[in-house]
Amino acid sequence: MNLGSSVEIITEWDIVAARQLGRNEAKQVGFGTVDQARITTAISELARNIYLYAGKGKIEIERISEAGLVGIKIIASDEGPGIPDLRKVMEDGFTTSGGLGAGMPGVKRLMDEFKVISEVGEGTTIITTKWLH
Amino acid sequence: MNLGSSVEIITEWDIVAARQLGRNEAKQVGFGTVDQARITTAISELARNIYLYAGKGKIEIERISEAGLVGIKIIASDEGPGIPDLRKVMEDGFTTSGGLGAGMPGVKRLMDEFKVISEVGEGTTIITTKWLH
Amino acid sequence: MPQEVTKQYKEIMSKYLESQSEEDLYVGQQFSRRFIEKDIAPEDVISIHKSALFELHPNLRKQVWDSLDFLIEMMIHYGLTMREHQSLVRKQEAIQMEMNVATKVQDTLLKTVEPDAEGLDVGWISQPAHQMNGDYIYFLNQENASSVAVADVIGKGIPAALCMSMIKFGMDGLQNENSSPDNVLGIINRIVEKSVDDSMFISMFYGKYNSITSTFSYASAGHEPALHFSSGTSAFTELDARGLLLGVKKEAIYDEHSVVLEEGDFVVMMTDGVTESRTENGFIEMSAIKSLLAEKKDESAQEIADYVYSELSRMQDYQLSDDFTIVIFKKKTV
Amino acid sequence: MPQEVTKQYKEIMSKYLESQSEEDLYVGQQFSRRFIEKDIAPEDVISIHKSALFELHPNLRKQVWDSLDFLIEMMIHYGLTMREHQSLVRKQEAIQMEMNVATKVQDTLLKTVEPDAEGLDVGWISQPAHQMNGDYIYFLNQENASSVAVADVIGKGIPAALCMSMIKFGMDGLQNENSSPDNVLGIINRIVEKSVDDSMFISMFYGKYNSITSTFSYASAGHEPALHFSSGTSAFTELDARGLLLGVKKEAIYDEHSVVLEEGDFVVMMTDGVTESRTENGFIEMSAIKSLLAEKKDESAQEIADYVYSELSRMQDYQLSDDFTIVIFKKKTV
Ligand SMILES: [Mn+2]
Ligand SMILES: [Mn+2]
Ligand SMILES: [Mn+2]
Ligand SMILES: [Mn+2]
Repeated sequence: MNLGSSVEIITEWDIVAARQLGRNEAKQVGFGTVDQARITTAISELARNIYLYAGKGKIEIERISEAGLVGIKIIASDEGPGIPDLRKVMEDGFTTSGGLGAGMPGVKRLMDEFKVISEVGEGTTIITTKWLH
Repeated sequence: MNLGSSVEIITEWDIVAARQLGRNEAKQVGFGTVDQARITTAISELARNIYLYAGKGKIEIERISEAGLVGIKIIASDEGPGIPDLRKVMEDGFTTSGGLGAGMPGVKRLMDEFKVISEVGEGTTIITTKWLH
Repeated sequence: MPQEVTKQYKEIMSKYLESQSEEDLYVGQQFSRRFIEKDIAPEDVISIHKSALFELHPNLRKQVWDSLDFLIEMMIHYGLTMREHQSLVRKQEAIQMEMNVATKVQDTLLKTVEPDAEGLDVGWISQPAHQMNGDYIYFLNQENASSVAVADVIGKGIPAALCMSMIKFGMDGLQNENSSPDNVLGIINRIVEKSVDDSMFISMFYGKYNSITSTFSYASAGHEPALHFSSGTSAFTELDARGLLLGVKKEAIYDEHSVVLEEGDFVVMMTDGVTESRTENGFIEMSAIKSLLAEKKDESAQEIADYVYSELSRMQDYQLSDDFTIVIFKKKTV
Repeated sequence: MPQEVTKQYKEIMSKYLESQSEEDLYVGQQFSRRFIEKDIAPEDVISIHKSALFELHPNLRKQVWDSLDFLIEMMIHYGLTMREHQSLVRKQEAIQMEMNVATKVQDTLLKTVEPDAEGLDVGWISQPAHQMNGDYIYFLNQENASSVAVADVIGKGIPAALCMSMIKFGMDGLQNENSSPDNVLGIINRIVEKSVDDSMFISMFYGKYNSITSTFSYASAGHEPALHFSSGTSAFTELDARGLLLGVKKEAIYDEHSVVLEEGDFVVMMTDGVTESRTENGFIEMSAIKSLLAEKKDESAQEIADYVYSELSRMQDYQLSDDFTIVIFKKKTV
């Protein structure tokens, strides 16, 4: 099963569109109000990073199911400058320093699974999943 | 000017009485709802420490004014075991370890001024003040 | 609380109450980040919320206002946690700065000079898993002989730094002495044994290249075996020698062995951070490491070392689980 | 969120909405601490609050529920801050454990043996302002001579520990050599100068007591002067000697002076943590320190040291602003 759709992120308005899509999908999957807000916030952070640091990119949202569990998967991708030091970006406290990858530990905390693939000069893809418990 | 009154702390009920007294006084002084809650919480922590670790003691609450400022002063005193290592008790993170002096950094944060005098075997006195800004 | 904040909060919430639009939530959430930056506690947020709601809808039932007062009370300890957090963040920043200074001092204090021996090409890399490195390389340069000690010291941070300084100052004292590997390990072992308690162990490999005889002699204190690549057979041989970890026993004896290097031969000394590289699917096989080395057999010692590091680090998703050190002694082809 | 939590929250809040009593707020606040212990985020609290209020008063106006949804959104970043806090607390605990190990290792590795010279009574105390001590005492024991180096090393933590190890291993090498104070400082200065960069300074006082001649000879590398108490005149004399801080200049020269100790005389060597003790009202006067020393002139060297520490520490409200070290050499009365 693989339902979902995507939003191109170019303007700040697109962040709101991605949030709206994410919240709707999360509600469809059956997440409660607080988890809807968490998923939406994660999307918001990812979309803002694209908007602020890569210029443009895409947020894809999929409803997923696996081994009897349902959940939501977010794929954020851009062809921006990439992240030179992934080890650093995932550290706590880096959040405050702004710049590319800001708030990544936050997104990781809001969701259940988190994976980032990045190549300098090529772009970044972040895949993050939350399961309905 | 020096208005105030005091509550003996022997049972858990007395903690509530001290809180009530503190909240009333704080309201009289002119503190807003949130600061009333903060002052009350500080009193609550101090009274609980007396109740839990010293057995009995006293909370005195005074309205104070100085150099055109008004505020509230709380004096918590007991003749309990005293605090062997004051340096440690005032450190953050010690909060979680429970025991005598637990939550002291919290009380300090809720109020503006904080002073502790303690002698092992003699007891402890804590004087803490909050000014209306 | 500044009036301005309540006013803005009221405006944003008022819009949301009219439309329930995602846009208002986005604006509100961005606004809430500024609250955090300005140290506005969660109980203050509830209070601002209450004021704003009251200005917008003064006629809501009394329970609404009372319930918000109750909520303020519930939030006080959350506010304390947040303020404790800010103090911890500052502490952490101070520690970070201290660590940066420490790393710099350690680099200066424990620095060692790469040998420049006739006919020998030396390459090395040493990467910490976290900020401070617990692996240590010390080069000893004497006439016609280039030696290296590769050590993995116990723990990290200060204990590790102290162990390294012990090795460094011990080795410094050897400049004009007999530097045969078994003798060196014996001397360092006695210094370590004397200075540290029983819980502290250091593994060390000591290799010495004699540029007149082209002989590589070595001894090991419980360290990873080195690898000898023979350019003639294109095969690897393990170079291991019996010997206890440093600091265990005062009178420990270290075996010494040696091998003659032919042109294009190289010896790879490593710490267990290399041989025990781990991926999600388990340890990386020794054969894989040998393949990487062999691929670059015709490059310089430094290029071989750099290549092995970059490949193994990639295979581990850039997350080293242990400090990673390689030293390569390669006999130049003339 | 467990149903049970919402149920209890509802009950407590329901009571509060009926009576607005302080008792209910107290119970509620105690309950909120358990929330924090159970990692319940502030946005969860708002959600619990909303459910409880809905169950109690389902007919409140729509704006109430919408405004609480808005509030949940406002709290998400507070929740993140709180979770980041928990991770920092764990980090901090790990660092604390590491520091405890480090302190232990440092103590073992840098330990020094108190001299036991004929006719000499030695007392000392060294207290760190924070966990790791940046002051260092090293005793050197030779036949008929007891020496001590009192050093204040730059910084703290790892840089300090490394500086100390430099001093220690440097001094260890002096066991059988000429230990005259000017010579010792000259040797240590060269080691330090070679090993550290220009930004690192160490101050050191070196004192040597010859038990045959009862002579105390000394040299100083930019360190606090020592005090000589004469039992004959009951007066103090400063013992100072010209010399640069260690590590500044390779060929620094250190002056050496000496004084003969009479029975009951004592020499007090200190770091600036003693002489620059600060209270709310400014520095503690040197005369006050001399008075404290004089008060205990007839006690053992250790008792004098302990007394000065306990008094100065009390005057500073138990908050040392710098590491505090005193070493006393007292000529025994026979
Ligand atoms: Mn290690
Ligand atoms: Mn290792
Ligand atoms: Mn110092
Ligand atoms: Mn000092």
